[in-house]
Parts: sequence; C-alpha cells; structure tokens
Amino acid sequence: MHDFQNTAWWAILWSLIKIVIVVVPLLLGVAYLTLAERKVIGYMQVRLGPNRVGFKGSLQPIADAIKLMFKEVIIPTNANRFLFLAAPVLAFVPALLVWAAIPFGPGVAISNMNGGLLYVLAIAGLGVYGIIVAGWASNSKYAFLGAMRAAAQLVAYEIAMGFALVGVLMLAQTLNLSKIVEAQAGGGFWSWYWLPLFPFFLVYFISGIAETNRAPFDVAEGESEIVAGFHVEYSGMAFALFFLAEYANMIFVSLLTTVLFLGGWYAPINTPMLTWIPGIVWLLLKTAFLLYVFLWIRATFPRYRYDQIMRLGWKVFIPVTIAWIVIVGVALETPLRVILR
Amino acid sequence: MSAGQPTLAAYLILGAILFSIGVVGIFLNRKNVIILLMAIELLLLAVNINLVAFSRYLGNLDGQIFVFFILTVAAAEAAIGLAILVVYFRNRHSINVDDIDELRG
Amino acid sequence: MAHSSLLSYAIWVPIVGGLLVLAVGDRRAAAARWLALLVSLAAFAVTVLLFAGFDTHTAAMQFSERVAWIPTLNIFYHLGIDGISLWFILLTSLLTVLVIISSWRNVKERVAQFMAAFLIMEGMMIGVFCALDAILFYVFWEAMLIPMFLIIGVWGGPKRVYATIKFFLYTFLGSVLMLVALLYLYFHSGDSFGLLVFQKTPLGMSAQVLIFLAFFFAFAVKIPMWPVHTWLPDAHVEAPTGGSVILAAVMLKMGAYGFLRLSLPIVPDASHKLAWLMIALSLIAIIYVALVAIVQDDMKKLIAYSSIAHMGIVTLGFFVFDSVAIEGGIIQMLSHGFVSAAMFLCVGVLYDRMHTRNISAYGGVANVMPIFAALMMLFAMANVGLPGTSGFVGEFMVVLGTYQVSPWAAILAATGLITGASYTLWLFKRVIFGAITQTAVAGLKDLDGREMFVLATLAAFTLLLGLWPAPFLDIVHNSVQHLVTQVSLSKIPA
Amino acid sequence: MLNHYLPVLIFLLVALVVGVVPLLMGASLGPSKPDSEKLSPYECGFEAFEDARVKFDVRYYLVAILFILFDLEIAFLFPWAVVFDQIGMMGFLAMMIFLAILVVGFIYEWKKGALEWE
Amino acid sequence: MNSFLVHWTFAIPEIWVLTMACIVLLADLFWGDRLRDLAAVLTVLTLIGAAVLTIFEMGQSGTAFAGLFVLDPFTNVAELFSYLAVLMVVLYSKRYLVDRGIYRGEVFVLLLFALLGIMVMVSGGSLLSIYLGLELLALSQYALVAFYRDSVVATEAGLKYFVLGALASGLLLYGMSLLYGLTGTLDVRDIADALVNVTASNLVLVFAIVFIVAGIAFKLGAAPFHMWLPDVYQGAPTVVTTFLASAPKIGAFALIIRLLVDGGYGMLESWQQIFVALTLVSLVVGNVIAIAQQNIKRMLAYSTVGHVGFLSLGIVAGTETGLASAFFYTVVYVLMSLAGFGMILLLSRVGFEAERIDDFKGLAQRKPWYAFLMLIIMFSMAGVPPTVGFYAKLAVFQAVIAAGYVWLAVIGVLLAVIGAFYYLRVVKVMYFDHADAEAGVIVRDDLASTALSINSLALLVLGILPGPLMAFCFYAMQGVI
Repeated sequence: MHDFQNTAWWAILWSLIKIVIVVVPLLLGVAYLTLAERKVIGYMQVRLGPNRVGFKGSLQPIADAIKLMFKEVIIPTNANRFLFLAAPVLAFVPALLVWAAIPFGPGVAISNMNGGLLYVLAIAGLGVYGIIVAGWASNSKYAFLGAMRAAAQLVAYEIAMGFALVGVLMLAQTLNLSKIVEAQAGGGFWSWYWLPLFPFFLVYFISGIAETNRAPFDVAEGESEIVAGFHVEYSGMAFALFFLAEYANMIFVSLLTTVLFLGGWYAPINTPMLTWIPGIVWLLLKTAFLLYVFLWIRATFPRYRYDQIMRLGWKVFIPVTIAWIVIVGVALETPLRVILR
Repeated sequence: MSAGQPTLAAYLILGAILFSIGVVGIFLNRKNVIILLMAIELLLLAVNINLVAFSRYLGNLDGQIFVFFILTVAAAEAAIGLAILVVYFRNRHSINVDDIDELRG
Repeated sequence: MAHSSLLSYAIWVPIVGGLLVLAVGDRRAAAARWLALLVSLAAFAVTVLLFAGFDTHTAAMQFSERVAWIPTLNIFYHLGIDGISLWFILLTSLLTVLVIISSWRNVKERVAQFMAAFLIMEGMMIGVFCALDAILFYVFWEAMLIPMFLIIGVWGGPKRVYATIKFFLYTFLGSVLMLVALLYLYFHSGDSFGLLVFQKTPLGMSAQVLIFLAFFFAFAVKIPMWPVHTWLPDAHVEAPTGGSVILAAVMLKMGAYGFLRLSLPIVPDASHKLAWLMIALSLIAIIYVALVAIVQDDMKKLIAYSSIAHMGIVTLGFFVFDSVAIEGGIIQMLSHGFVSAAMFLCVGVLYDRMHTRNISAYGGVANVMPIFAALMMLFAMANVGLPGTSGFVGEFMVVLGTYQVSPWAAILAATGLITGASYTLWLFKRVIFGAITQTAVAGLKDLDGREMFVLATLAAFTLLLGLWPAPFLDIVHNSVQHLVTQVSLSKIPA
Repeated sequence: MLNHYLPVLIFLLVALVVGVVPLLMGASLGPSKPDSEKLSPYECGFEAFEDARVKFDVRYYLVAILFILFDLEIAFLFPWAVVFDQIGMMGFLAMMIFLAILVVGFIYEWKKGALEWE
Repeated sequence: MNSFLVHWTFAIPEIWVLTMACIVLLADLFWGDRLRDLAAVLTVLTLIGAAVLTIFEMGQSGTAFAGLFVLDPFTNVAELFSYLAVLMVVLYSKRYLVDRGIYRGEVFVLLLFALLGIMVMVSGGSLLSIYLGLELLALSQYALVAFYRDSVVATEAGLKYFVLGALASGLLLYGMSLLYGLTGTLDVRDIADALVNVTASNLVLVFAIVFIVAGIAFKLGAAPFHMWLPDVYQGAPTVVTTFLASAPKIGAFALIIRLLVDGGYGMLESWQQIFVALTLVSLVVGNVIAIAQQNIKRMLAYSTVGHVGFLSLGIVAGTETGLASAFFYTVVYVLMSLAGFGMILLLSRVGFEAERIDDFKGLAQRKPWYAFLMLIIMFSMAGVPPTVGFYAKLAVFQAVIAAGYVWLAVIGVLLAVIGAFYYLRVVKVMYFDHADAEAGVIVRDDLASTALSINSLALLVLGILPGPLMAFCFYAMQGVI
C-alpha cells in the first residue's frame, strides 16, 4: 500500500478523486444556481419563479437538463462546422479547469500550486475564446456582433482586473491562493483585504461580472438587442455547455473574490464560537453571498452599452487602480505598513 | 534532471525548428501579411524557448528575465505591426503579400 | 627662410581668390573678370618671387613648410619644391593668367563660375607640384578633377557630358590605385606619408613592381600614354579653349611629374625592370598616335593626338635613366606647355570666329589674318621641333640621351618625329595657306589686342626656351642629377 | 514542481470528456431533421445574407492594440508585487518610474480620443 | 545607497532625454494646437541639453546599473553625433511636414524615443539593454516610416521595414540566446571572459556569431541583408528617410562595438571572415545597382549599401585603428546623408517630392547655391578630395591595408570609381542639363536652408581640415579593444 502511494498511478487516481469531489458538487451547484436565479429574481419582481417541477420547482434544473439533452443541435449553413462545435467546449473546459487551483481550506485544492493566481488568470482568460469562436463560426450577423462585443468587453475590464490583483499580491507577497487566504488571517473581517484594497475589491468584482458576461455587462448576449448574440445559433447540448460555463464562472468568480478579498475560509470574527464552524462553510457562505449579489445586480441594473463599459474600464477603473497601487505602495514604504501587514 | 525529462538539446532543437518555421514563413508566405506577423511572433517565441531552456539548464535567472522583456517587446512590435497594417489596408484595400509592390527597382 | 610660406601663398591665393570671384557672382560678369585677372596676376607674382628666391645650387627641397595636418593618420601639410617643380609652378600660374585673358570675351555664360573654376584649379595644380606628403599630393591631384570636370561639362561642346564623365572616371580610376599604393607604402616606411621618406624606404622587388603598376595607371592615364589615352581627344574636343589649354599645358604634365617625383625615386628597381614597357608604350605613342593624328579632320583632335605623341617623347626620355634625356624630357614638357597651349589658343581664335574646328572649313586664312598666320607658323614650327624653337631642344636632348642607351629606340623616336612634322605642317598648310575657298573665311578679322598679347607672350617663351635653354636647364640640373643618382641605387633590401 | 501540474493535466482531460460527452449525447439523443429554413442563420425574419463575417471598425484594432500593451505592463507588475518586501525602496521607485511612463502614455491616448468609443 | 545605483549619474543624459520625450509628448498634447512649433522647439532644447550633459560627463568611464550600462569615450562621442543628427533632421523638417499636413508633435516624440534607443544601444553593457535599445529604436522607426498614413508608398515602406526589421531582430536575438546559453551571462564583458574557455570551432558559438552578425548586417543595411533599405528609403517621407540614414547608423555601429568587440573580440577571426564577405557583396551590390536608379532616394539608398561596404572595411581590419576609422566613416556618412537627404527635403514641396534625379535638372541655373552644395555632397559621397568623404575612405583603406587585406582595398577603390559614376550623374543633371519648366520654385525656409548650407559646407571645411574630427572619432575608440 505504501509503495503504491508513491507510484504515478496513485497520483493519477488521487487526482481523479479530488477532481470528482470538486466537479460533481460544482455541476450540481450550477444546476441549482439557475434555479436560485430564477427564484431570486422572481421574488424580487414579486413573482414566484419556477414552482411546478418537484417541490416548489426543486427539480426544475433536472428537467431543463433532460429537455436540452433531447433537443436537436442545429448547425447553420455556411458555418464552420468544426469550430462551431468546438466553441462550446472551448468555453466550458476553462470554466472547469480554473477550479484546479481554488483552495477550499488551508492547502486543500486539486492542485495547491505556487503560481495559483497566475494559473487562474491564464485559464480564465481563455474562456472568451469560446465566445469569439462561437460568434465567428456561426456565420450569423448577430453572433458575430456578439463576439465582437465580447472581445471589446474583455479589452475593457481585463486590465483593471489585472491591476486589482496586483494590489492583492503586494500585500500577500505570494501567488499561492491558499497562502493569500492565510495572509488575511489574524483579526477578523477587518483584516481581510477588502478593507485596505476596497477599490480593488470593487473593481475586481465588477470586472468579474463582466468576465462572466452577466448583466449588466451582458452585451455579448444582449437578448433584447442582438437576440442572444454569440449563441444565437446554438441549440441543445451545445447551448447547454455555454450555459454551464457561464454559471460555473459565476460561482468561480464569487469564490475567487472570497479568497482574495474576503478572507477565504476564515470566520468574520476570530472568536471560538465562530471558528468552530468549519472553514469550508464560511467559504461557501461568503461565496453564496456574492452570488446573491450577482443576481441582485442583474435584477437591479439596466444593461450597459458597450461604449459605456469601455469608458468604465478605461477611464474609471484603470486610473483608480493605478492610483491605488501607488497609494498602497507608498503606504508599504512607510510605517503604515504595520497596519497593512 | 531525471531520466525521461526532456534534455536541453531537445529544447534547443524545438527552438531551432520553430525559428526555421518562422523564417520560412516570412520568406515563403505569399498570401497574407497577418501570417507574416505570426511568423515574426514565432521567431521570438523560439528565442524565448531557447532562453528559458538555457536559463533552467544553467540555473541562472538572467535568461528568464530576458524572456520577460522579449515578450513585452514582442507585444509592442505586434501592436505597431498591426497599426501599420491597418493604415496600409486603408490605402490599398488589400493585405495580400503579392500586392505589396508599389516600391520596386 | 625668409619666404617660408611662399608656397602656401602660391596655392591659396588663387583658391581663395577663386572663391571670392565665385562670391561676386555671375550677374556682375565684368567685376568677376577683373577680379579674376587680378587674382591670377597676384598668384603669378608670388610664383615669380619663388623663382627669384630659388637656389639653383642644391637639389634639396626649398621653401619647405611642414605642419601637422591630420595627426591621427600622421599626415602633414608638407610643401617644398626643387628645380623640377619650380618650372611647372611658373608654367601653371602664367598660363592661368593667359587663359583668363583669352576667355575674356568668348565665355559669356556663368562667367564668375568659369573664372573661379580656373583659379581654384590653378591653386590645386600648384599644390600637386609642391606637395611632399603623399596624401596632400593625392588630395590636390584628385581635387583638381572637380573644376576640370565642371569646366568641360558646363562650358564644353555638344558631346561634353560624355567627354567629361569619361575624363573624370578614367583619371579617377587611375588615381585610386595610386592611393592604395601610397597606403601600402605608409606601412613600409614606418608610418609616414612623406614622399621623401618613401624615397628612402627599402622595398622588395615584387612590391616595387606592384607599386609601380599602381602609379603607372595613375600617371599613364593622366599623361596620357597609349592605350589609356582615349579620354584625351574627347576631352579636348569638347572642352572650351581655356580648358583645353590648361588640360594640355599643365594637367598632362602632372602625370609626367608623377613619374619623376614618385615612380622613379620610390621604386627605382621596378622602374628599371619595367623600363622596356614604358619605352615601348612611349614609342607606340610617338609613332602610332602620330599616324592617327594625320587622319583627323578636327583641328583640336589633331592637336590632342599630337600632345599624346609629344608626351610619349617625355616618357621615353624619363625611362632611359639618362640625365640628358630626363632633362630633355622636362624641357619638352615645358615646351609642350607653351606650344600646345598656343596651338589650342590658335584654334580657339579661329573657332571664335567661325564656330567650327573642321579643317576643311578653312583654307587661306593667311590672306585675311596675316599676324595670326605668322604666329601660328611659329607655334607649328615649334610643335614640329624645328631648331630655334623650344620644341627642338627637348626632342633633341631626349633622342640624344636615348641613343646612348638604346639606338633603336632613338631611331624609332626620330622617325615618329618626322611623322609629327608631317601632320602639323599639313594642318597648317590646309588651314592657313592656299586660296580662300569658303566665303566665311574671307570675312575673318585678324587678332585683336588681347589675343595678340596672349599669343605673343607664348611666342616669346617658345623662342626664349628654344634659343637660350641654359637658364632653364640650370635650375633643373641639380635636381635631375639627384634624381638620377636615386634611380641608379637599388632599394631592394639585402 | 511537476506534481502540482499533473492534476491539472488530468483535470484537463476530464474537463474535455465532461465537455464533449454531453455534446455527443445531445447529437445522438436529439432529433436531426434539417431543412434550409432551419439551417439558415437567424436574421430577424429576413433572408440571410451570404456571409456574415463583415469587416468591422478599425477602432477595435486600436483599443485591442492598447490592450495588448497594457496587459503586458501588468506582466511586469505581478512579479514586482510578489517580491515587494524584498526589493526595498529601489524596487519601489523603479516601478513608480515605470508606472509614470505608463501613465504618460495613458494620458496621451486618453487625450487623443483613443478611448472614445463613438 | 544600493550598489545597483552606483554611478547612476552616468545615465543622466538618457534620463534627461526620456523625461523630455515624455514632456514633449504631453506638452504637445495640451498646447500643441495653439503653439505649433512647441514640440520642435522643445526637441531642439532637449538635444542641446543632452549635449551639455554628455559633455559634462566626458572623461569619466565605468559601468552602472550592475553592468547594464557602460560609459566610455565611445558612448559620449557616439551620443554627441546622434544628437547632432537628430538636430539636423528637426531643423530640416518643418516645411516638408507642414506641406503634407503631418507637422505634429508625435514626429518629434518618436525622434526623441528613437534617439533614446540609440543612446541605450550605445551605452549598453548587457545583451538585455542592447536589445531593448535596439527595439526602442526600431519600433520608433517603424512608426516614423508609416507616420504619413495617407501615402501609399510610405505605409508600404513601413510594412516592409517592419517585417524585415523584425526578422533582423529575431536573428540577432537568436544569436544572443545561443551566446547566453554558451556563457551563462548576459553581460558582454562577462561573455568576453567566458568565451576565453570556448574553442573557436564550437558549433554553437559559430552559429551564435553568424546570427548576430546577420542581425547587425540587417540593421546596418549591409548586402545581402539590404533588401529593405531601398524600398524604405524611397517610400518613407523624406524627413524620415533623412533620419533613417543618419543617427540609426551610429546605433548599428554601436551594436558592432558592444556585441562583437566588447563581447566577441575573442572570436575576431570568426566574424572577420563574415565581414569580408559582407563587405564585398555590399560594395558590389551598392555601387553597381545604384547606377540603374532613376529615383534619387533609391539611389542614395543603394549608395548607403555601398557606404556600409566601405565602413565594413574598417571592421574587417578589426584593429583599434580599423574600428576607429570605421567609426569615422560612419560619422562622415551620417553627415553626408543628412546633407543629401536634407537637400531633397528642401527642394520638395507639395505634390513634388524632388526625388527623381531628373528633378535636379538645371539646378545650377535656377539655384546655383543649392547646386553648389549638392555638388559638394555628391563629391563627398564619391570620396573625392577635398571633401571629408575622401578622408573617410582613406582611413578605412589605410586600416584594411594595415591588416593585410590589400586585395580588398583594391576592390574597394575600384568600386569607389564605379560609385563615382552615379554621383557624377547628379552633378551632370544639375550643371550640364537644362531645367524642365515644371521644376521651378523653391519655397523659402531660411532656417532649414541655413542649416543645410552649414551641413554641406562642413563637408568641405572638414575636408580641408579633417584633423580634429578624425582625432575625436579616434578618441572614441581608445582602448575599445
């Protein structure tokens, strides 16, 4: 047995086990997030939301999945067949893959890698290819417009997002996501990074919304303008994959925001009562809260025009983040660093 | 390095192959200027592979730092290349390599 | 020495003066002419001072000046003259005066530029004769091409562009090889560009031969020797009169001067070794080119070919390594300087009136231009080498000197001289004598004062040199003796 | 080192499987009754044009180019931020100079209207 | 103070130029509309200031920034000449740019950044800093060439230049990567030390040298790596061509000094052989093909290839004198091409580029002064005394003969004669031909024409008194080996 644990086979098996432990709940979470969304928005709009399938609609996601499974996958004329089918996979795979580096507890991750943040950033950035390829391969005006908008949007938020992460790194002095959380330990919610890095926190979360193409930054889909945009031509499971990817990304962004700015698995106040509760619970609670904010925002704000997104990203976020980097840097070079560290 | 890991020579050969593809791409490409830009990127990436491989092999970080700068420069280069391409396209309405023949003699 | 910077004055007075003339501008033509004349006279005065202060009893360089010029490359502004150079300097400054006078009226376009070009060129030519530093020598040698290039190209005849570019490239090609040789010598003389140092530098035979050949190309083109002479007839035909005069009278001499100053003393062994070649080429020039001259129907071309033949006599004289022959060669050069200049001026006189140089367009000129005919007769005789004229002295001394070394060569040369007599006299007969067949000729007017002055001056020198060559030879003598000694000593390191 | 990335590799394979399998299932389970109307690209009821891949505004290039540049500047900031404590005042000032130059460029493009999307 | 910062003052001229480039950019951005000359004036002030700062640090030498930066006489001298070149370009440029509606601050900012690139190359002590300087220069150049974006030829030239320039950088970089792998360091001095232990026949080393030399040859414009040069020179707006033909050559020369001499002098024999070939091909290609050109910019481009051939003679020599004479040649070439292209600049106007050789017809009658200046320029390029072009050739011939390559010198002088032919052709059309009716007016621009006169006459004055300039260039190379 001991020998077996040193072989490559064991490493592979152990990885698979970890992956399954992460992926299965994730997919379930995605499924129920869709339900939650419909419910939450429904209540906000003083409706009931889905309530026929199962108890108060609790089986609705399952029904949706089965229905999609049996729908025809239409490939439009003149579409690039291969790319058309590859696009949803291209969107979906990164959405799963980013989870490899997410820590659920101290050092608990599929891969507790040192360059975790870089990895996450790199893989998350790939997601937009799926959208652009989809829009291009569809040979449809609306899809193409959607793809272009997605690209434009990426260009608007990604830089600010990068700058926001720099702030975290300056304080945490590590790229390892697990250690970033540990660096926020100590007191309670006031020692988490959202406080000293408040602008970054906001910028990052808003950018995260944009990255997931969620309202009010859903210009790539824009049902009321370009009739679902990049995935206008998609149906059946091909469509479902985009859908899965989007919701998986929502959860991921919320979780990452928690890790980076909201102290990960730490309790908000460092008292025995709260610390007895397992870290994973705190982590999921915080994530759930942010997911709620996601939905709340969707229900509240009208859609941004893409030039407004551009202006927001370049003319508000970038100046703010650069300035805050300088401020944090200066603070770290002065006695103030005691407070920050 | 343990057996089974790629040797330095393997990386260098990879770099050389990529570099050759880049050079050949520049000279044999008769179709599209964008492909030229890609070939140029390929040249720089081949160099980067070399540098990183050497850096690791020599246990000396200089090479990787150099790579960092090359990446940035490559981006700036691509930016300028694209910009020139855009103005060129505006004037000629073509980015076909064979159409670049206004100047000869 | 009292006149320590006299040579610099001789060089820079005309150059600076030329720039001033240029500054006067083409619009004020009269002022430009007068200023040019003034400058050329001043330059002439300076050279006369040189002559007055010259010490005939030594072969050493006189009026030396030596200033560091480009220290990085050990190049000096080093000037000095001996008996050989002195005459050419005088010749140059004299002829410039005459050219300016003779061009007074017949150059109408861009007068200031024309005058300036001549003055600047004068300074550079004097510079060539004075330079004792190889690079300085080369600089003057090459720089001279620029004004000449322009003179032919701007004020020349219909085919001037072809002629001037050919002229430039031929001479340039010849000179650059010389440059390589000079640079090579630099490293073998202990990092010096001094011509006098070169003369003392020991050199192996093969190096000497190569250097000799490099020099040969430079000088042979300039002289010009057969077979690299083809630029000369074109250049002469197309050049304006003044240009032809300077070209024939001074520029050609530079090639010969180069042989004396560089080839013979620096690579004596190679000179001996290749003397057969030089003699053969000289003889070809004398005989073959003279035959070519006969069939010309353009007067200028004919005189140009005759120049080649005459210069053949000069080189023949140099390469028999006999002091009489060498002195003869030098006298021949001087004589040719006066005579060819005069001949070209005569043609210019006719051309100004008739606007053709075709021999058949003339005939019976003597009837309407008696004074001109008389003067031209004198120059034709001198060109032929009739005793009493300058031409005789030089040719006689060369043939005499050659005879002592190589009788056959002397006999061949003498034969060539007879051919020379025939074409000159035939030219003279066809143009000057006979009945007037062309109506245009009937209306010709004789020489005006300026033309008369110019031709008369030259006639005086022609006669002086022919009748009483002793003072000329006195000045040359010591330097030539020194040269002959140098040539006779082998420089191959033991 | 490598054992950190082995899981990632395996995860990649798993993710591909998880991505492709539903697609295959959908293709095999769902009906397939194509007709030309169904297959024509969506065009709000109009007849579809032949090719939708039209040329688009040069502004996209402009902003995209600016994006590339800024994105790479971030590549310098990351390692700097990670070792912020070790490089001291020197490192801090160096990056501030770098940022200052970046800001100059940023001001330039702002003022030149490169960020106006209309 | 941190040891990294020891001698940081060495870089003050670079810091100054960088700061001023940013200031010019911003100043033009905010006040450029009202003060149209602002950028140009500030640029001139920048150059003057840089010259003063550089002169102040003359005589010092050493390294700074952990070896990334080198200060030696060459740094100072090369920088001074670069300022001069850029200054002349700025002085010439105004009317040309105004006429074409591209008199914008960016041109000057790009010039300053290109200058900064040159300065970094010149003072680069490490492959890294040299490469960065090179790219800063190259990128600015690409942008400058394509800056006149309404011109089809300019943008096409920009595209060609970009592709081939990037290829050249790639070659150079590949060579650098091999050199790094072989020696384990990026610092050129350390590379020199490390190469002592590497045998010259080491295949990787040979490859590295070949790639580096090829890259340098590309940047320098040596045949057979010159393909970009004629097209770019012809297509680029003449202001830009004037720049391309001047200061960047000093930068390219710095590559030779820093990479091959500071770093690879131990491998002298290897690169010397390559340079012999480059020299020969450049001499032949440059001088022969130039004859067939009708466009004067293109002709001067081929003449540049020829000049590169000549200056490589000094490099072939490989001695201190040889390199010094090559540097002198470079400087002289810069002065000559500034004047030559400056002349084309001044004679052009809207809708008339003055770039056909025939456009110079009868210039001696229309504008005798300009014709005279052009005469000097052409004879200087041909290497005829008493112009400074002659001494440049003299110096390299002397060096190459000293190194024992007499045959190369002979070929060189013969090609100099062939080269003289096409320069003479320009003189011929100016002086011997009559003007076309169309080629009449010359728009006045007193500043530029004064600058041009000074520049051209300098070729003559330096031809009469070349001593100081030559001594200065030789000073720059003191102890470089």
